[in-house]
Amino acid sequence: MTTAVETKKLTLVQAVTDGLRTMMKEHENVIVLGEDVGRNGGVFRATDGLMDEFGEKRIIDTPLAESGIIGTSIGLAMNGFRPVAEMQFLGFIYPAFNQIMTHASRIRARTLGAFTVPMVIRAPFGAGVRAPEIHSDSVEALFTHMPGIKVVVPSNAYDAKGLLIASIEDPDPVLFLEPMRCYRSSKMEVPEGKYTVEIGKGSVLKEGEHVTVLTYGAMVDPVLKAAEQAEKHGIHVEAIDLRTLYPLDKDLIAQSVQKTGRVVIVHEAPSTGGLGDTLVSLINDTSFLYMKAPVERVTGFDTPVPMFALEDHYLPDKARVTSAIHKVINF
Amino acid sequence: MTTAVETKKLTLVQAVTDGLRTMMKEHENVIVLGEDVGRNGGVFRATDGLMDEFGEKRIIDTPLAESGIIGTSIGLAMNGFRPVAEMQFLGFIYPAFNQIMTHASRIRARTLGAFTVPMVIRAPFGAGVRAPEIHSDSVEALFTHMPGIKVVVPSNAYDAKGLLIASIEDPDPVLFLEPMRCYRSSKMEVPEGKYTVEIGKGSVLKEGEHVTVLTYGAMVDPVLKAAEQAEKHGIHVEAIDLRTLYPLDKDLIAQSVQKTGRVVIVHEAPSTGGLGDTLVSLINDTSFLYMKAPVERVTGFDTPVPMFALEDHYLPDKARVTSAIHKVINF
Amino acid sequence: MESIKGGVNVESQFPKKQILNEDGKLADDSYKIRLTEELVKSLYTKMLRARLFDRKGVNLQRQGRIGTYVPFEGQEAAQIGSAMAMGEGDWMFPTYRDHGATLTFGHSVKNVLLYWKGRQEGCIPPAGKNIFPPAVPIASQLLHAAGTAWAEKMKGTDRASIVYFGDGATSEGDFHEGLNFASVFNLPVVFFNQNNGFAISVPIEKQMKAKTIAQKALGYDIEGIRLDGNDVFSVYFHTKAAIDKARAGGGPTLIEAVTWRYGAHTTADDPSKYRDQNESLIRRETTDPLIRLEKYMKLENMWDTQWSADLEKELTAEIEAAVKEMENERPPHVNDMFDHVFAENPWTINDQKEAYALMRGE
Amino acid sequence: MESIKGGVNVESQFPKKQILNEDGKLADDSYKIRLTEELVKSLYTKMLRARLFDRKGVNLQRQGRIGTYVPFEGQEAAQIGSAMAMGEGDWMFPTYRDHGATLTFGHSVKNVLLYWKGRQEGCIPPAGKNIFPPAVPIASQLLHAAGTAWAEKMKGTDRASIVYFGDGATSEGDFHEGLNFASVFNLPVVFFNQNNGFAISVPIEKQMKAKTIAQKALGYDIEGIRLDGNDVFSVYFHTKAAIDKARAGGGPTLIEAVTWRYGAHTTADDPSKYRDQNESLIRRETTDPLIRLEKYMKLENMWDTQWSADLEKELTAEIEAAVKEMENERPPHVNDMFDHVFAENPWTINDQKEAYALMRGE
Ligand SMILES: Cc1ncc(C[n+]2csc(CCOP(=O)(O)OP(=O)(O)O)c2C)c(N)n1
Ligand SMILES: Cc1ncc(C[n+]2csc(CCOP(=O)(O)OP(=O)(O)O)c2C)c(N)n1
Ligand SMILES: [Mg+2]
Ligand SMILES: [Mg+2]
Repeated sequence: MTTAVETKKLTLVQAVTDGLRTMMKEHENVIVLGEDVGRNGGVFRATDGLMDEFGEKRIIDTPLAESGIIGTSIGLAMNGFRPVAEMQFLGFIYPAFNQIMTHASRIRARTLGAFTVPMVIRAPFGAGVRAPEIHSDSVEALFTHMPGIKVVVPSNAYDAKGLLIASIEDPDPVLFLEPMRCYRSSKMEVPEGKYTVEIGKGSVLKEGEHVTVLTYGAMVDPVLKAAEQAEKHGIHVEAIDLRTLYPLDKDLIAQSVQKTGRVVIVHEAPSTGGLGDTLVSLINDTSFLYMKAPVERVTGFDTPVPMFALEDHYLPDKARVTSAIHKVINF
Repeated sequence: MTTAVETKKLTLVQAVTDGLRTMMKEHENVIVLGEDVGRNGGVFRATDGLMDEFGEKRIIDTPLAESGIIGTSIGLAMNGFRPVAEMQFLGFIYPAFNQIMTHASRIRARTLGAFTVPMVIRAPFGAGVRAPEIHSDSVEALFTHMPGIKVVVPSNAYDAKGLLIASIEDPDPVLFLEPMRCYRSSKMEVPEGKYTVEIGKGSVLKEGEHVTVLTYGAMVDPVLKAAEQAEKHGIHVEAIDLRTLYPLDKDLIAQSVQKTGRVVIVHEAPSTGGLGDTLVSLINDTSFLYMKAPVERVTGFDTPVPMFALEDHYLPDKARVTSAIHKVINF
Repeated sequence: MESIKGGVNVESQFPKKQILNEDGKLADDSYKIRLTEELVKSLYTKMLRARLFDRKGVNLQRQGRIGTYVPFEGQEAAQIGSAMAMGEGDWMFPTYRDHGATLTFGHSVKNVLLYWKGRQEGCIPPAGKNIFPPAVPIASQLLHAAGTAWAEKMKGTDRASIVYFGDGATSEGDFHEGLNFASVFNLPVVFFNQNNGFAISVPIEKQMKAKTIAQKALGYDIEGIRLDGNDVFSVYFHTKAAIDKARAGGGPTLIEAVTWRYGAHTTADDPSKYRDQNESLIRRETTDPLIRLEKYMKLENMWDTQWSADLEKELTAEIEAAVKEMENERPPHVNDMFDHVFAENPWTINDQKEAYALMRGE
Repeated sequence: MESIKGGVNVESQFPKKQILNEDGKLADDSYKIRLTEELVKSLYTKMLRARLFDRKGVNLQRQGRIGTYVPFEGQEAAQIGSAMAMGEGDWMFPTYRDHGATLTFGHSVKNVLLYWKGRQEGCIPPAGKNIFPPAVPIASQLLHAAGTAWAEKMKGTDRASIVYFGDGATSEGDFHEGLNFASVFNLPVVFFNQNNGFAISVPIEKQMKAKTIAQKALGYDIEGIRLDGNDVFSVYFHTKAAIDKARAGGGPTLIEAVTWRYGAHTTADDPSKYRDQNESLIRRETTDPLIRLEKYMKLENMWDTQWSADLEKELTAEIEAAVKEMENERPPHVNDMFDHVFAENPWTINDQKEAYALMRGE
């Protein structure tokens, strides 16, 4: 028996809008708030049309104050709503850091579950779109280190909608990171209506037995290109899109790593303290005896993302990934 | 030839005061600002007596606003001063996160050196003193991941004074973390006057050839106790106090690890994304072929620091370190 | 020059409103009719209860039976008057110093004590009571209060929030953002400031140049009220008016209750480092909120020595019973630390929990 | 009710001060004597220069010769009037929209263009010019301005800071903390707000309920001034007075310059999504700051068609030359990214730099 599911071709950012719309239709208590999310539909149009559809009471233009947005969202979440708060760019989440760190992520633990904060924080992030300073930060690792919040990063339209819906349904705070570079880079068939992609599960983009490449978000693209290139040299890459950064899909990662014994990790955040370190550590914990070569990390540098004249240098690309693949293979 | 150096017996917190006094005497442009640092001498008495000695213009009680303290310190630092800003506890640095992340740490890079921010941010940190909620956070890893700022953690009085002086003299921002648990736990001979402990250099607290234990701050104490215990079982531990968390003392770490082939890392911050991950990664990069066992990390858990009735469970102690030492030895 | 800007003396617009003066006489007779014996006795009872609790807290800390404690003696009128003005179902956001308010609003004495014993249970209010745990990061709670109030508004109820914060808290960015959000969205929230003159050691003159906190309301076009925070009638009636206004859709109010803490900032603080504690003793003679109400009750023939003695006994017994309960509470289980970070433990926490249990031989 | 709190109409205390009215006539004759032809022409020149630069910026972006650009057309009087009031050695903290101000204060046209070409050099002011790079995180720069002003005060100089920020920026916590620090420490800083009615798409009515930004000064007991930000005389003289006061130890001032951006928020923005751009066209007829000054100059016989034509030619040539310089700038070296994070590269950055060089076959 097959069930016919209607799909439509959407970009990642359209899939986000579709996910929001789906949940707002289904649940009265889902509301969206942030800077310019209303009439303007968001600076990336992620909330385009939603104000017309759901009204000013549920799609809320807030004052320009991130701590205010998150702090009031916490109150809303504790009192029956499911706020989806937008940070205009991840680089502007810092003024809200205190609210996220000391409240959103801790209220359940502090009160042994008496109060909970089911909220989603959405934020576009990452370099490569020639944005001004600070707009390009990739600081997911600040949040994977923060107890009490999940971190999710889709790399394509299907996952974006499914993960967003799962995030809104999650009983705890979720940081939902949207790679700007993928916003409109391709279209994909996305099912109509409601479906979820499970939080905490990665996906194997390409199977292979020689080397595992772990990545997420906008780095999926250079990784797949490098994998294709490696294929020409007879190197079969297993490419994994982590999709959730906390909690990581430990089993999927360990299985792949134990199969290949060789690992490359790719992310654009700075090297030291980035997710790569956590992944190396996870591999150390799970797969020490399987490792045939040191793990290679291809990452942004320990520098701020430079202004855009140099950002292509900052960003890992196919060449750097390829070079790392060869390095672990030839070790 | 020997030079007679006057010393006095000081606790860690007294050594901090002594370091501040030494630098304030030597340099007119060194100023101290923060909440309650003036007449009150700081909630831990770290600035005790300094207002009497240097006056209200150089020891400044600020309004209760961390972003304000760091933001104005940035301006002061860019314009000729060497501010030493106190965060009353590291858990209250979050409201200043934006100022540190987007300004203090980036101004030199942004302006290719035209503007610089030679400032020190001091903060007591860590659990184990029965402090109220949020006061016990260990979030050093948020800052080791942040390009453009150094992170220093003394574990004893001598290092505290020497590292503090080095931090004040450093041309770039330094986060100077003071383990509360060590504030008054012991006294040590500390030289009078000015001396420095080099930023970026760890210290070998105890030599040994069987297993390397890497730690810092308040965890030095349980590590040394566990090392002593291990000694009784014939296990010779090499215990290293990292002292600087960014940049790490790569050579010292690699040398020791390559000698022992077995490593335990101890810190009280949460496990995922903690400095342990970065150290495992560094070991992967430098010493893969030397490793005889997976690295063991003994850390705080992926939970907020609980209120003090449970904090002893949260904190790594001698038993947990000992257990980890045996685990890597018996691998 | 400092106080007159643009030709207007700002603080004169915010007189310190009094209903009951230092001598225990009504400064404003119009409230007389609402001052029923029942109300007056109830205010006194709750204030006395709070004071006895507070002194017990300090003692328990001295005896090492709880950890650091934060006393509020002197601030009873501010806390009790405001808490009494709130209704069932409203939301309360206290700081670490506001147990007088939370106990009056229905928190459990035992749980409040557990808080200072370092127990997570101290963060849990009795069922049905919307009392948030004490906010530790200064001023952060103003936004939560705005948020829960916003939720009530969207649900169409007439419930409101009250949030407590100190004079020092007004310097934080969150104070500003909280007032602005409440103003812009016209939220049913009362921002209740206890200006006790100090943020730990920092006197208000170093915290702000403005002579009043109430005047800060002008920046948000909301109502600001300054009142004698040691006058429980003033606190009660003005807070009630603000709450009623909020319920009716009139939006937020900033109330500055001018008060004084007689004791230390916390039991770990030594106030003699930064102020003359004798001043507190002297102040007390004229400003103590309980003494003032007692004077009034005596003048109004509401005072009865036997009643007062019985009351103190009864309240003491209640508190002692709660202390026993606190001390008999089952010890915390380490799993309380692991099992409530998320609704379901992720593998990370489960692995850590298991490894720790194993290590302890469990 | 909204506008009258505690019986006082707050915004009436902050009238929009004008010196030059829409018809190009003086609204306040007392300034006449200070309006020398030299000053007037200089103001006009700088405004025209800014406008030509701005239009060039938009064009260069359209042609793909620079990246996203942030136009400020309409805000020239606010930016130039205020920048002209500053003195050598003072500090300036602009936003991304304040090139009119920075160019007037001595920034290099080439470097400002390089900023929008994604070049780090764009953050560097000419030697001796205390111009900070544009603040991107909204309102964060207010504190830096307070800090540099504090430093000048401690050094005992008479230098001051000016900091630019928009109407939206007033909602951030840093706005509040900046004003409070400046107030408490009585710092020589001018908080120069350009209220252009919008924060991207959000109109000021959604940003705050207060009818003016100037009134927010009342919360800090500092002077607040509201003025017609399209009246370059009003901006110039009031900013100058504020700066002079600051130099003399009189502390900070909050200036609200009411203005309008005629164009989009940035070249990536589509204002038709949230406002009627025709309104801007119509407004322009009565409010354009250059047209207004031109009218005045004509009435005062300071206008000369030849002078105006020559001026435009000259300024255009200057800008074109800078565009050339910008385009001929040596390409950036990747090491610019690595070598300025710290005074000396730590091993981490050095290793990364070397590995990257190696990979590129260098
Ligand atoms: C963000 C933050 N910074 C610093 C502290 C440390 N701290 C605790 S209480 C306090 C003073 C608070 O003063 P005030 O707001 O007047 O309240 P009071 O204690 O007088 O009731 C400070 C600085 C904190 N808890 N949170
Ligand atoms: C902290 C922060 N949040 C959000 C943004 C994104 N952003 C850039 S400009 C802008 C609007 C600013 O409005 P306003 O302060 O009125 O200045 P204007 O752009 O009108 O000159 C926003 C929200 C940012 N740069 N920084
Ligand atoms: Mg206080
Ligand atoms: Mg604006």
